Amino acid sequence: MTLGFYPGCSLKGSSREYSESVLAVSKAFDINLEEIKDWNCCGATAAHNMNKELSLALPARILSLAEKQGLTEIVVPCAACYSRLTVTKHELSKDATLKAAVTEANGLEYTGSVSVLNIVQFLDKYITPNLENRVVKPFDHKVACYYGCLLVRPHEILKFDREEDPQSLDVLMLKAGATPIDWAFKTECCGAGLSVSRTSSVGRLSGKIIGDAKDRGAVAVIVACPMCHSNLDMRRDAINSYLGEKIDIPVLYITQAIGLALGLDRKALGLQRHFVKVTV
Amino acid sequence: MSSDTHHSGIAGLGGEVLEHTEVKVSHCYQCGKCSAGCPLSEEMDYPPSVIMRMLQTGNPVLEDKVLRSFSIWVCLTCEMCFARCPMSIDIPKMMDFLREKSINEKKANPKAKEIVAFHKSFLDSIKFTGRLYEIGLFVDYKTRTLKILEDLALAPKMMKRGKLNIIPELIKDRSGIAAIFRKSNKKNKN
Amino acid sequence: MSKIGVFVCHCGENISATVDCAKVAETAGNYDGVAFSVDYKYMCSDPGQNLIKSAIKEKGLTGVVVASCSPRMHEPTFRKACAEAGLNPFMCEMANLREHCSWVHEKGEATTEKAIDLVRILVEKVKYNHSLNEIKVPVTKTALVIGGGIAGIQASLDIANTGHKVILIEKDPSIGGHMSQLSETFPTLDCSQCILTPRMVEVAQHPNITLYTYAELESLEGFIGNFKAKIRRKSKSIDEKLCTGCGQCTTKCPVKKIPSEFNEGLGKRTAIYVPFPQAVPNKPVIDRINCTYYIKGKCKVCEIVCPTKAIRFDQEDQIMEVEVGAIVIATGFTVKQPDFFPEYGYGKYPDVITGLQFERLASASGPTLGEIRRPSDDKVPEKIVFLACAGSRDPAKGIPYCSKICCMYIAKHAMLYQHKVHGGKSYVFYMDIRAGGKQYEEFVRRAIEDDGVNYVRGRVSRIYEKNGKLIVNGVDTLLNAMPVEIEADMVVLATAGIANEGAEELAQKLHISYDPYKFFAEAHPKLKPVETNTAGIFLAGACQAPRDIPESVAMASGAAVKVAGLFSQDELTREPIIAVVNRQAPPVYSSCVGCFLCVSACPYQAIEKEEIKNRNGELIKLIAKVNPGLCQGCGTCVAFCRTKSIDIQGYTHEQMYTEVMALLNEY
Amino acid sequence: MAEFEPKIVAFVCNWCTYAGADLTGTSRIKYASNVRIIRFPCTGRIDYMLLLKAFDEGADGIIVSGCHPNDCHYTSGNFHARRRWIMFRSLCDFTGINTERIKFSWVSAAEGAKWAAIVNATVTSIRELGPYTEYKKVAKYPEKEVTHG
Repeated sequence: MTLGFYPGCSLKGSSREYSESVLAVSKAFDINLEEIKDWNCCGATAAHNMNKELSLALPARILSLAEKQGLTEIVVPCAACYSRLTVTKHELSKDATLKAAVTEANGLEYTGSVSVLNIVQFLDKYITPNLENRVVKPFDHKVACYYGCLLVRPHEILKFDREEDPQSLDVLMLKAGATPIDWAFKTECCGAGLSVSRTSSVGRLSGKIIGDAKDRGAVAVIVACPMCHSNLDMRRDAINSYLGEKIDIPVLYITQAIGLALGLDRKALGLQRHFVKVTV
Repeated sequence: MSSDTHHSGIAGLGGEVLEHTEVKVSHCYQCGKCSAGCPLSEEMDYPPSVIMRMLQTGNPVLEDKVLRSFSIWVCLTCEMCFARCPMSIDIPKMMDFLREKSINEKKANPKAKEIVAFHKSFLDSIKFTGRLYEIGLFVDYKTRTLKILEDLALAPKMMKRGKLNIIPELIKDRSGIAAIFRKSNKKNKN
Repeated sequence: MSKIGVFVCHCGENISATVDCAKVAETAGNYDGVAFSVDYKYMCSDPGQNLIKSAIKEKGLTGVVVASCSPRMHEPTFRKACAEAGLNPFMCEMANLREHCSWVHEKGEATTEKAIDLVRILVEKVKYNHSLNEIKVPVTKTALVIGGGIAGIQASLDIANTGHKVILIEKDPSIGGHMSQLSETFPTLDCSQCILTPRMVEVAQHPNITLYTYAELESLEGFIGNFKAKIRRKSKSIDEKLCTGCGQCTTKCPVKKIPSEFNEGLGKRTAIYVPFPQAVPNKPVIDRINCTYYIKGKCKVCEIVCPTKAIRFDQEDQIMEVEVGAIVIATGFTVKQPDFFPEYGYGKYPDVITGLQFERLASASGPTLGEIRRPSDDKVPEKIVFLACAGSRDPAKGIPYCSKICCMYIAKHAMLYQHKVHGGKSYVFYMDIRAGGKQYEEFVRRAIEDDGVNYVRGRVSRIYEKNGKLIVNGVDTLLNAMPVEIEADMVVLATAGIANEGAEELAQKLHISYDPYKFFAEAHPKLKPVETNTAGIFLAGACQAPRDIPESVAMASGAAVKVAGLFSQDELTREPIIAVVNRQAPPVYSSCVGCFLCVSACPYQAIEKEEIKNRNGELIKLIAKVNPGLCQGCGTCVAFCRTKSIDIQGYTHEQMYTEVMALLNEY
Repeated sequence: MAEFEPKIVAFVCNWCTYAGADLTGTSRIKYASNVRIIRFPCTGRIDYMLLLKAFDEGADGIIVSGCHPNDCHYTSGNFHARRRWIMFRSLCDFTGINTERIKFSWVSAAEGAKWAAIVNATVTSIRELGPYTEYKKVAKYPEKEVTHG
């Protein structure tokens, strides 16, 4: 089976292990992820902070390219890209003038027919039904599933899981053999786009997340967003200096954790690329 | 004969907010739940509910302060305020609008220099390559902010782990991307 | 030739601000058959009515059109004025220039044009009006009161004390309602049960009151003075005559872990149970859903221990029919379960409780015997947080209205906590303090000033548990929205007061209106607060909107007076807006062909068959005949009739076609 | 102002929609003034020949509105009206009467805002359709028609 695939910039650079693990898990289930040809950046936070039309035109181009390529369903593992693509679909569906302006700027036809799957939706639809039979090495650890912002909010547009105390990642991890803990920072913000420009804020926000996960006995944090991952993993020094202690709980992408449960090779899952050593 | 005359224009910045984002500032009844849930409100000069109140007054002096505030730049668009607002006010959407206006009117808060610089570097990176070129972004950002030393240790670590591309990923249709930027920027400046 | 009078009202400036009233009167004055036309500041005032009366007498008017407010407001007023001047009241019609015109359109020609059209329609209609006589119907002088909370109790006692019979039905095993659950009451802090239980006993002992607990309304038909109600008496599984209420069964019942409804889940009860010790009647019922016998087919411990052999496992629900002349609805309200507030963690954290649960904790008859102890570990909370508006004033959660009672009970809760837990700290997060009421504001000030309750203006964003504490994240909006984080031991949510589950169905059974939140609608927001749109059915208490005890009691007494007023008459007059089958001279006698489609259309079984006989007494045909006592005047039969033989007085074919034509001829 | 101002007749029941329109007034919600309300005891009373009569007399649009299902003051009049409307609509479609010109809805006594919205929406849609001159072609009545009963 073949599905469309939009990796986004992070998955080609600083979060390539996410891409590697998504592809590895898909391959294990005989799913071919076909990359959208000549895709561009979705514009991320910067675009919608600075220029509304640009923030819609860039994602619209991606969706148009997917349409052109004949893809009906695209997998978007990055939560931020997923959010931008879904918001764009929503905005363009309710405003014809905007849609016209965006199509004009892009010079590409846009119908909005492509459906956008986030990582959990993708796993739920294509992997979960057979997951339990395929688990060879149950991920037998206490994990804190961290959803962040963009996977679940705004609910009015994304209509995915629930805004408070979401459960979809927890359910997946349960099936992979883990024990998801009940904790308090599932959907609190990690600091997101301020990673570079205000590292101290990220240290504080991500620190609260890592701190709570540790206090409640988690041995790993499970994420589904490259931005969350880079803040929780790469910014660990800032986190530890905020908390005043050294916490070495690793942060794993959901696909890495599932990959481990499936018995896939650690290197194929990109675990060696983390800043915080993955010991689980 | 007149039809519904209920949605008569609201003057000032509140009116512009309504026009561009469908957010009606008068909907806010100042409960403060947005500020209570905002992860960054303690770093803001005016927490979200205070921004709403300033816009409600319609006072040009306060409106100017909003556009010059640090708050609008430190807002992460994490959507927590919108998710919990009892009046379903889309504050993040409003913040996007305020930021855009603040930039266009050259009122961006000096404290937000790094944040604005990062956004600009980010967009520039996409503008020229179609995708984010992280090293390029870093270099560009560092030049803009002269914060050469910060995060310098990060790059080699990333490099070691294969997390940085030395050569940018270039997409083919770069002129198409440039056109998108050109067209949406033109409209912006008007 | 008709001589019609047109009276255009300015309603102060309510109409004249947007409608040119003089022009309306002038235009109407030129219509055929209009003998008199005038505009006046206040038509409903005494001088205004006199204007109408003298015109009727002096000009010999045969019909009157009053162009003013909605007929739902003043039709009776003007019809009465006409009658006093000797004109049949049903020769008076009203054009609605206020609600349907001046209030909803801008000032301008188009609005005046519309006003003129509305007047013209009715001028033409009134030409086809006929003098009608009111219909007399008998009154059954027994009232049905639905709901045995404080409002129902008060209404029942007040009606019964006027000497009339009352049937009181209550869906729970005991009367008492929410008030019986409360600890102490604001603003006097007197004990709720101490003031309520004597009333409950009085109800049970009153010779004019028949009490049926565990009973609900099944269906209702009829009309004012003549209702027929079917009541479902749910099976209690005991013989009430034999049961002495000794309590052997409830002590011995092996199923002991059912969350007690009375204690809001904070205490437990048995499967055969009396909801609370002061219950009236103080006799148990078996909860069949939880009883081992009904689940597994064996147990019967209660039957074995019962000294009077009163247990009846095979008892069935009974449907009982009663005839009543008036109904008081006092079904009360319920509190929103705050599980729709996931950010506050109700249902997840045992120490996040509702206001009603706090009442049970503070009540001397409650699970902790009045000591404030938190549900999770029985510890006395050292820090407690109260959240106002948990659900109320929250359109995003579907409840935009203010529940009205919470500000006061929160102040009371915080005060009770401070009285009971010395050295404890209490916080109230609020948006506004709504303490309108006698001694209410003073009460809240006392909580703040004398008892040291900390009021923080701001709404809480979320609550989560950490190391056995509930972390409450709020802000102080009076301090530039400064973050306030409190590590509390217990949190009390002032959940919204909402309509009962099933309120909609009940309203439909009773044919009364309800608002978007399923609270029952009063007939007029100011002048008819206890009446409904259905004559003979009245409202008391929180089924109409969230209400506190004094208001519920006042409303109940008001409803009782309305019932007593109704029962002071032996006969009622009803508007003759009813259907009639035409009758003609022989040999046809009626154009009705006797298809009786109208019989199937009539929701009131008001259409009978009548034999038409010739002079020799031989049957010519069967035709329809309307029973004027049963017909309610909906007119459904009229639209059904193929031969246009049935018509409805006041809305005849002639009148309705004339209205359409009069409107469009000049529109 | 060259804009076409349609003539709209509203046939409403006394208990829900008439009262709802009263509430629109009490709430001072403004709406287009092109509508004239004719009051019936119940939508069950509305003989649909009246609708044809209205078109015949020059109405451009019609609103029929009563209580929500189950809320009828007389138990079931609105159900009869609805059922009759279904029949009537197919008859209209068959004879060529444009059913877009008839708006059938439920407005309760509590829905003042809804009433205003329905009137405005109807005015807008009828305005787009233009004057209903077509009707005269559909229904070639004799000059003088029996009007009553």
